[in-house]
Amino acid sequence: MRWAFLARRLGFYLAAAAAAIGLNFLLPRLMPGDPSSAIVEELERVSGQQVPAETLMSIRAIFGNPHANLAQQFADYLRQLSHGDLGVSVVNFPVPVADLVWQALPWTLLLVGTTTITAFAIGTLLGVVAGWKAGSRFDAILTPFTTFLSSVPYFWVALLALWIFGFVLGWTPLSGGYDADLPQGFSLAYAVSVLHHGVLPAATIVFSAFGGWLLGMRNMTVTTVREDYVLLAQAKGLSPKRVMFRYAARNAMLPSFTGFAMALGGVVGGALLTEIVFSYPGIGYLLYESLQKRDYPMMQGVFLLITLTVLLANLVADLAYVLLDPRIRARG
Amino acid sequence: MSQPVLEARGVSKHFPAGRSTVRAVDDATLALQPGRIVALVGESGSGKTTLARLLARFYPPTEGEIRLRGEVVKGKQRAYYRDVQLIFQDPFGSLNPLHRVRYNLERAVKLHHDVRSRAELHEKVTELLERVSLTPVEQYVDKFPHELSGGQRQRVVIARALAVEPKVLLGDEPISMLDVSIRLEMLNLLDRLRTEDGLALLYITHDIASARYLCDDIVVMYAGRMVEGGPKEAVIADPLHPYTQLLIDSSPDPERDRTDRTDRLGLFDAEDLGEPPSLIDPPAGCRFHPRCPVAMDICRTDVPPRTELPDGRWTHCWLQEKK
Amino acid sequence: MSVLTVEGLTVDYVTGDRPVRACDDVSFELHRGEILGVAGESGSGKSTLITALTRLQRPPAVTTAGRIEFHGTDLVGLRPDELRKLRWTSLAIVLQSAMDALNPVMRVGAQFVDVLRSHDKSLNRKDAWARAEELLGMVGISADRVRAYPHELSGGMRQRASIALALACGPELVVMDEPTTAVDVVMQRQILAQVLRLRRELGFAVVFVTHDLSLLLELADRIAIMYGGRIVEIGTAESLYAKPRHPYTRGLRDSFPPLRSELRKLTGIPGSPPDLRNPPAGCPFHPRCADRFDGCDEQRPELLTIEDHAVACRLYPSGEDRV
Amino acid sequence: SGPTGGPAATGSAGGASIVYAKTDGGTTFVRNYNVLGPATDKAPNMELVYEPLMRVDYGAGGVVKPWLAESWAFAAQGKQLTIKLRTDVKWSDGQKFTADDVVYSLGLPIEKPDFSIAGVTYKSVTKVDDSTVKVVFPEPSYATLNQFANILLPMVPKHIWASQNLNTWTNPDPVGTGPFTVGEFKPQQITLKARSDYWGGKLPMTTYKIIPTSADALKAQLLKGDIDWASASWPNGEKEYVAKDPDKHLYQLYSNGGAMSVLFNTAKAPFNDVHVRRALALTIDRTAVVTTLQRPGTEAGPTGLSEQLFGDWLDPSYKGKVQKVDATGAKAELAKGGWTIDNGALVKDGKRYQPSILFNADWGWGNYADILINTWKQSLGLQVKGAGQPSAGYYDKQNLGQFDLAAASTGGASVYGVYRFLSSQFLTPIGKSATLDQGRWNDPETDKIIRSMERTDNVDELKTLGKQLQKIVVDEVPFSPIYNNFYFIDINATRWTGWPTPEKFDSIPFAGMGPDTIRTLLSLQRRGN
Amino acid sequence: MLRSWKVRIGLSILGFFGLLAVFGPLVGQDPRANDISAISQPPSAHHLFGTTQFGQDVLAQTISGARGSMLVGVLAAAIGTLIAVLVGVPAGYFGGAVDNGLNFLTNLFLVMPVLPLILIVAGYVQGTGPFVIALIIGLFGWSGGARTLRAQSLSLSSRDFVLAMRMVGEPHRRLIFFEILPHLTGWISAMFLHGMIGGVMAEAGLAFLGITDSGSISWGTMIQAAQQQSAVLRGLWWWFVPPGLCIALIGTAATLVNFGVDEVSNPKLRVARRSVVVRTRKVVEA
Ligand SMILES: Nc1ncnc2c1ncn2[C@@H]1O[C@H](COP(=O)(O)OP(=O)(O)OP(=O)(O)O)[C@@H](O)[C@H]1O
Ligand SMILES: Nc1ncnc2c1ncn2[C@@H]1O[C@H](COP(=O)(O)OP(=O)(O)OP(=O)(O)O)[C@@H](O)[C@H]1O
Ligand SMILES: [Mg+2]
Ligand SMILES: [Mg+2]
Ligand code: NI
Repeated sequence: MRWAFLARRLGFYLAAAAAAIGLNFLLPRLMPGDPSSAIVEELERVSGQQVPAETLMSIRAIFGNPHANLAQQFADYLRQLSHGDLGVSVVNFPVPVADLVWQALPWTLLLVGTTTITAFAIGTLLGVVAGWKAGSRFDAILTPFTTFLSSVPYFWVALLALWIFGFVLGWTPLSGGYDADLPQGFSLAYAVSVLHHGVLPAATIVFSAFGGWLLGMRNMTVTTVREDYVLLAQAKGLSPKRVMFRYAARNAMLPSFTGFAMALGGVVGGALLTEIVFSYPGIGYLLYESLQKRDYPMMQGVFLLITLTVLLANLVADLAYVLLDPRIRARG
Repeated sequence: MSQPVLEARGVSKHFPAGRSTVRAVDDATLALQPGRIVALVGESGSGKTTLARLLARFYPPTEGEIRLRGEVVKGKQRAYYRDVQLIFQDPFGSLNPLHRVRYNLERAVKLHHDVRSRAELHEKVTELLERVSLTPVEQYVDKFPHELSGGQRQRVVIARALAVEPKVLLGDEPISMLDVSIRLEMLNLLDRLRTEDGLALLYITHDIASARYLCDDIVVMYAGRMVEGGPKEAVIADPLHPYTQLLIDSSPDPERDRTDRTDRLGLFDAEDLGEPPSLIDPPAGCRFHPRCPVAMDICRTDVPPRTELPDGRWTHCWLQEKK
Repeated sequence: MSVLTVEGLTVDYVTGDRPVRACDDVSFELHRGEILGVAGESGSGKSTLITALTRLQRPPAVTTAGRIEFHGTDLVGLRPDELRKLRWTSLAIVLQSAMDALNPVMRVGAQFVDVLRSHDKSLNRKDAWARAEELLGMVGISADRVRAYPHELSGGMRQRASIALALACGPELVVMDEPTTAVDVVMQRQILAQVLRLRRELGFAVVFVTHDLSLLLELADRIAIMYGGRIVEIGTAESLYAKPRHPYTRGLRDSFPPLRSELRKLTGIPGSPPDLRNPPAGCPFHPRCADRFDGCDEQRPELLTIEDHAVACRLYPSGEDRV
Repeated sequence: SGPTGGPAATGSAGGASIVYAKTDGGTTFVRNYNVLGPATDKAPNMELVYEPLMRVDYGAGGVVKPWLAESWAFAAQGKQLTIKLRTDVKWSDGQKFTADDVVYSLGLPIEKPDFSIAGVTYKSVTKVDDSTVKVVFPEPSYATLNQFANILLPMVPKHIWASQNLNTWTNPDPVGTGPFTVGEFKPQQITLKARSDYWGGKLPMTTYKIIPTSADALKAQLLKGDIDWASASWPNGEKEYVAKDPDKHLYQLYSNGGAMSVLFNTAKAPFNDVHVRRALALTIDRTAVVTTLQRPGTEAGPTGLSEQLFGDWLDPSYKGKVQKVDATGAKAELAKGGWTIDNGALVKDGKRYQPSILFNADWGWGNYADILINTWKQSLGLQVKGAGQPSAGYYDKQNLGQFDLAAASTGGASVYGVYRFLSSQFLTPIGKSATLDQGRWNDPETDKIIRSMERTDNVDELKTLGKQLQKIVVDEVPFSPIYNNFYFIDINATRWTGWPTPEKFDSIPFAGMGPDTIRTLLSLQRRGN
Repeated sequence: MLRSWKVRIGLSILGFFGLLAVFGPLVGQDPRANDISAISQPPSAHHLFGTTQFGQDVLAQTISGARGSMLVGVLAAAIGTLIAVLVGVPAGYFGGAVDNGLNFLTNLFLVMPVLPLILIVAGYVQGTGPFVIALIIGLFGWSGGARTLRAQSLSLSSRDFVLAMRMVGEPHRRLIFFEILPHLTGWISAMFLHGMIGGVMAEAGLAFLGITDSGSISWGTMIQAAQQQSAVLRGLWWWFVPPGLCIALIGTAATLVNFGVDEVSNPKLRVARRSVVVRTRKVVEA
């Protein structure tokens, strides 16, 4: 049964991936304009000269003609993809999109990955305590405060933080991922520098993200605490800590866990605004740049990557959920 | 005996469950006659609700047929529901908490009678509430379900079913959610409907004592199959099938000798009565054979046929067949 | 010798404008190894009594008065850590639905090990698991199920596992809140048989709560009848059945149709149980009572002892049978 | 920045290094030195590696001066150009720079149209001898000589490029004639190494570092002295930066020869009527705009030609003149054209027009548009609607002529360059994309003058023609300039001195100006050395 | 419901901003009027919230921004909720093939990364006004709601009272609209509020990225304009603090309402009042 469940989910993810690839293929083709015209316009603007029609035709030879047969285009696109070829960036011609993506990916994974986990850990822990002591002073102060916190627009917090810590106090750098001067590699100075640059973006992400986890976890805990098995655990005379974590928190966490997996899936594309505010050289910034410069192949590449990681994370979440919640295995 | 209004002939219902199937009901045959009450008893999961829902056409039978007044039913459910209504177990669940008593009854009246004027509608509603003894009517008609007690709610449910003027009422454990003290009133109401309106009634329960109180005939189900049936007194006093015996012996009976708190229940060891089988892969032959102390070889392989006794009783048991 | 003495226990739910008094001046005594049945309809305060008794109540429930003396210590005044030492080793509980009472994501055995090891620090893991298997064996569950998750067991098995769990630390008193409501009659019979045997072997006392009086009549040594948050009658099972004093007890007894003796028309108790948010003045039963007389709606009857029996009804003004 | 000290700190310890911060290139650099390819984002400061044949001297009114070319001469009425090359130039791999390289480089855009990114107008290039090439044009091309000064049309070494597949080659280790070669390339820092054998002379620095930063971070970095040089506008820079250390903190504005203007869509009513155009031009509050820009005194004159660059070329009667808001004059103009304003709309012959103004939202121009809108409303009662678009949409709409008024940048290297777009040779109907003449100006007189300018390289004649054009622009108002545009230079001269000043400059110290950048670097000195 | 302090506070804040959005621009100053003599002024008696770099009154802009932001928020929420209802309810009610199709669609949108997708689409649809932005936000924001509604209507449609009314002869249409939908109003209104916060936040985010039409004033465009003029680093806090705070307030208010409603409708979430806890303790200690 549990395998049937997983097989069904796997089927869905495959279908979703197919849909994502299809969407990815269609989106730029359904929208007005094509990469080649975008290049030509940009060139004309830069040079102030009219670019001859042959130029457009030859550029189309590189980036594909939007008026060509769709089926043929799709076949070409799939062939490319199957080789891991995401195409060539328009604004960085002839640099392959994949190269640019690989260059940006570690930064995002590092920053958003760690912060997502940290925020989840902090939020969940505090949420359990708040839910366990629902109605206490701790809960009465923390919960409304967190509600407010999770409603503040993220980039606004980031801007304020940048101003206070980066500009007024000068504690943290204002942009970038590391001190440019240091040789990139596994040196201590380099690691320190990466940390130093990452701390503010990371802190702001954690700051604005843990509230959501906290609130969710608190409510789940409040609900779970009313369950009979928690009552029974208390009746068994177990220590309050044990009841709180083994019985209440363990069960209350299950729904949060799905959210966590989703959030992990969103890691790759999720920190768009952070990366922009802090000029952090990650995937989000890449997407933003490609949008601004109408670099369609790059947009497609980044979006595909983001979608596929989300799908993958969801699949992993399903797998893990099956392991974590024995009931799923039976329910099928 | 008169012709049955509603009949199930050899119906089966198998639910798909992943790659396997749940054989919830197999080869069930049942007939409801006007003015008579049949009780369907059996333990939890034996397929009672499934059979009732088959009769209410919530889903089509996998095998067999349902006949209404002798004709195989097909086509519109709506027409069918003019004759057959089902009463659910949970009186709270079967009333929309957002609608007043009046709304429930008026909708039913409007849908089945060409009633236009307010006054006529009110008259009909009043009449219905009076039939289920919810009087004075004014006190109840504008209440929400949560303002009523369980028994009152179940009366509203019955009144709504009656608005359709059905010929058959299927009651799926209609009293099991009610407080003990008011169950009898409900049984008495059902009994009155049977005698006054000549309704055919199916009374599903796992409480044999109440079945005996209300019904004329008893049918016992076990693990999706019918094991025994017949006039109630005969069945209870002298059960033919070992399962029926077990069921009756297990039922609480204050009159039973209190000193007799022994470890044995007739043929069975009171501390190890076993469990009903899974319906996904039910035992071959008689489904009761794994628990049956008198099981024979044939019980393990062949489904026992129906053995009829002259007093109207019948059973599916090789023991009786052999006799 | 009495294990438990409850005196004047009063529990309020502090919600809305007016507290709901769900347990009102409840007093009783429980002897070593005795089974005390508590019967009452839904909402009569049975679960409230149990949670108050075991000091498991949560806000908004407040114990406003009374003493719960367990071997001479008053549980009401105990600090949480002192209480924790008593829990399970002396005082264990079985909840109504084992599905909800067992942690769904822990193996059944682990839930035994958990409690065993937290009360006996010297017990090693392996022995604890072995003990869990032994305990499950006591209720007829084979040792290989010890590693199963709750949902992998049938309802009856879960309920029996719950009972085994309650016995893990050899308590003197086991409180059971409707432990058989969710299972059907055959399994119920099996569970009762096991409880009786285990009580015989281990000698613990039981408070057994249910709404099924007929069940208690077979099981309990003494029975307390609750109505509207009060004990209206308490006495040995035999005398309660043979000679119920309180009109409510009588009505309740007559709400169970007989399984074997001759059928006659039964009426149950007309009306519905009181709404504790808005309780009737005087005797809570008076609005439904056929025998009420002047003053029943004003004066609250005391629980008075008559022979082997205590009853709270003004029909028995000084502990004398008037009728 | 970090605890380990900024790049400049370590840089100066290691030797003579200059740090340039790039604010418009995102957060990372891509190692792409395929300089002729159609990419719009390439590795930064490529002009320090690859050089063009000529340069534009902005200090002298935008005339074209030699660079890799030593001299040139037009023949055949400007349809033929003979270019003589310097003979002392070597590629950074030691090979000699020859006419073959020039023929290859100039020929590439003709052979490979997808590599024709600089908008060349010649038809063929041939080698005359090792240091001479001949270029042939289809039209007289005196005026478009500056295409050889375009940094998008630099000289590349044929011996390396000819064997590459240019559609996949990113040229990671470029070989050029310029003063630098690529030392270390990291996504967040590029180190260029100075050549010792540069034909133009010895550079005072050994390395040139480029780091990416954001406009806001830049300010902090400049104040801290982490970087030496950047090109970014700093509103209120005088107070926030220069005033803190006037000696070392330099914030310089060099006119780029253009202006931000209101462009009228002259192919469309009501802006096909000169009176309407004049009325609106008379009621632009230029002072309010430059005040909020924090760039006081940069209001544009009516010609759109900056006095800093075109002082000699300007008609004296327009010198120093800035149009103040003149509501009365504007109303009179409207009356002259038979227009009235009713309920916020322009009305004539029963037709109502409610114009909107297109602007680029990415430039944050909405608030400036609001200023114009407010003034028109207050002075004329005309209700103009704001129509902001992000860059892409803005250019689309502008090119297609789908606008009434547009806030657009006008400009060019010379008077011809500034006004060229008014020529009807670029005219397209509304709905068809126009590269230059987005306002759809169509005037035979203008065409005649522009054509004459294209057929001469006589400076006096050009000046006369230029003045005629100025008059047309002022009287007919195809567009109305608001404020002048600049190259913004931010310098922290703690380590390097000798920077040009807007008052006295031979080259603009703007990284990205090609030979000007090189000239600037050549003229710097280490402070204290 | 109004007995919950969370609902009361939340509703009053929402009501306040709602009124501000509807009537504010009618009574306040012109948010675009620029006063060159008062540029980047801190709050004063004349300009209560100070002025922007462009000499515009921040208070007037904040008021008018309320309209811009709430318009997008409400519209996006309405669109999102509508789609969620149209997809979720039939999927849950009819089941079978209808459900398979709709559920696949829902799951697909659920796992699609929404912000990047919105960005891309909004990037394509250039120069978008508030309506288009709201449409896009709504179009990509319905899936979570649809999933909830599907699950709810699935369980509702097999609830006995629906079956009972079907037996009485009610047609599907009436079953959906009179039996099932009324039970979903709580979910739907929560969804709507949630969507509204989402819409306001998404609009602000998009404005911050420069995707929206900067010609219209919203809190997002205010922050963007401030950011573009480096207001943060120049210490012009009065310019960007009010819009950010307003967004946070609206968000908090909507969350409070949702929590309050949750607590009222789900007794398991109801936490005993502190007074009760204290009283319980007293009795225990007495
Ligand atoms: N829709 C369904 N899909 C799959 N299995 C079902 C379905 N409905 C019922 N079953 C299964 O069919 C069997 C019979 O169920 P049914 O509800 O008819 O029993 P019952 O006799 O009414 O039991 P109870 O006394 O508990 O009401 C059970 O094993 C049940 O799990
Ligand atoms: N948390 C609560 N808040 C307010 N009133 C409550 C609460 N819990 C129970 N009550 C009230 O207390 C009374 C007694 O409830 P209790 O659960 O003890 O009844 P019970 O006899 O166990 O009923 P059942 O047979 O249904 O389990 C009921 O009237 C109920 O309404
Ligand atoms: Mg059933
Ligand atoms: Mg209870
Ligand atoms: Ni399975």
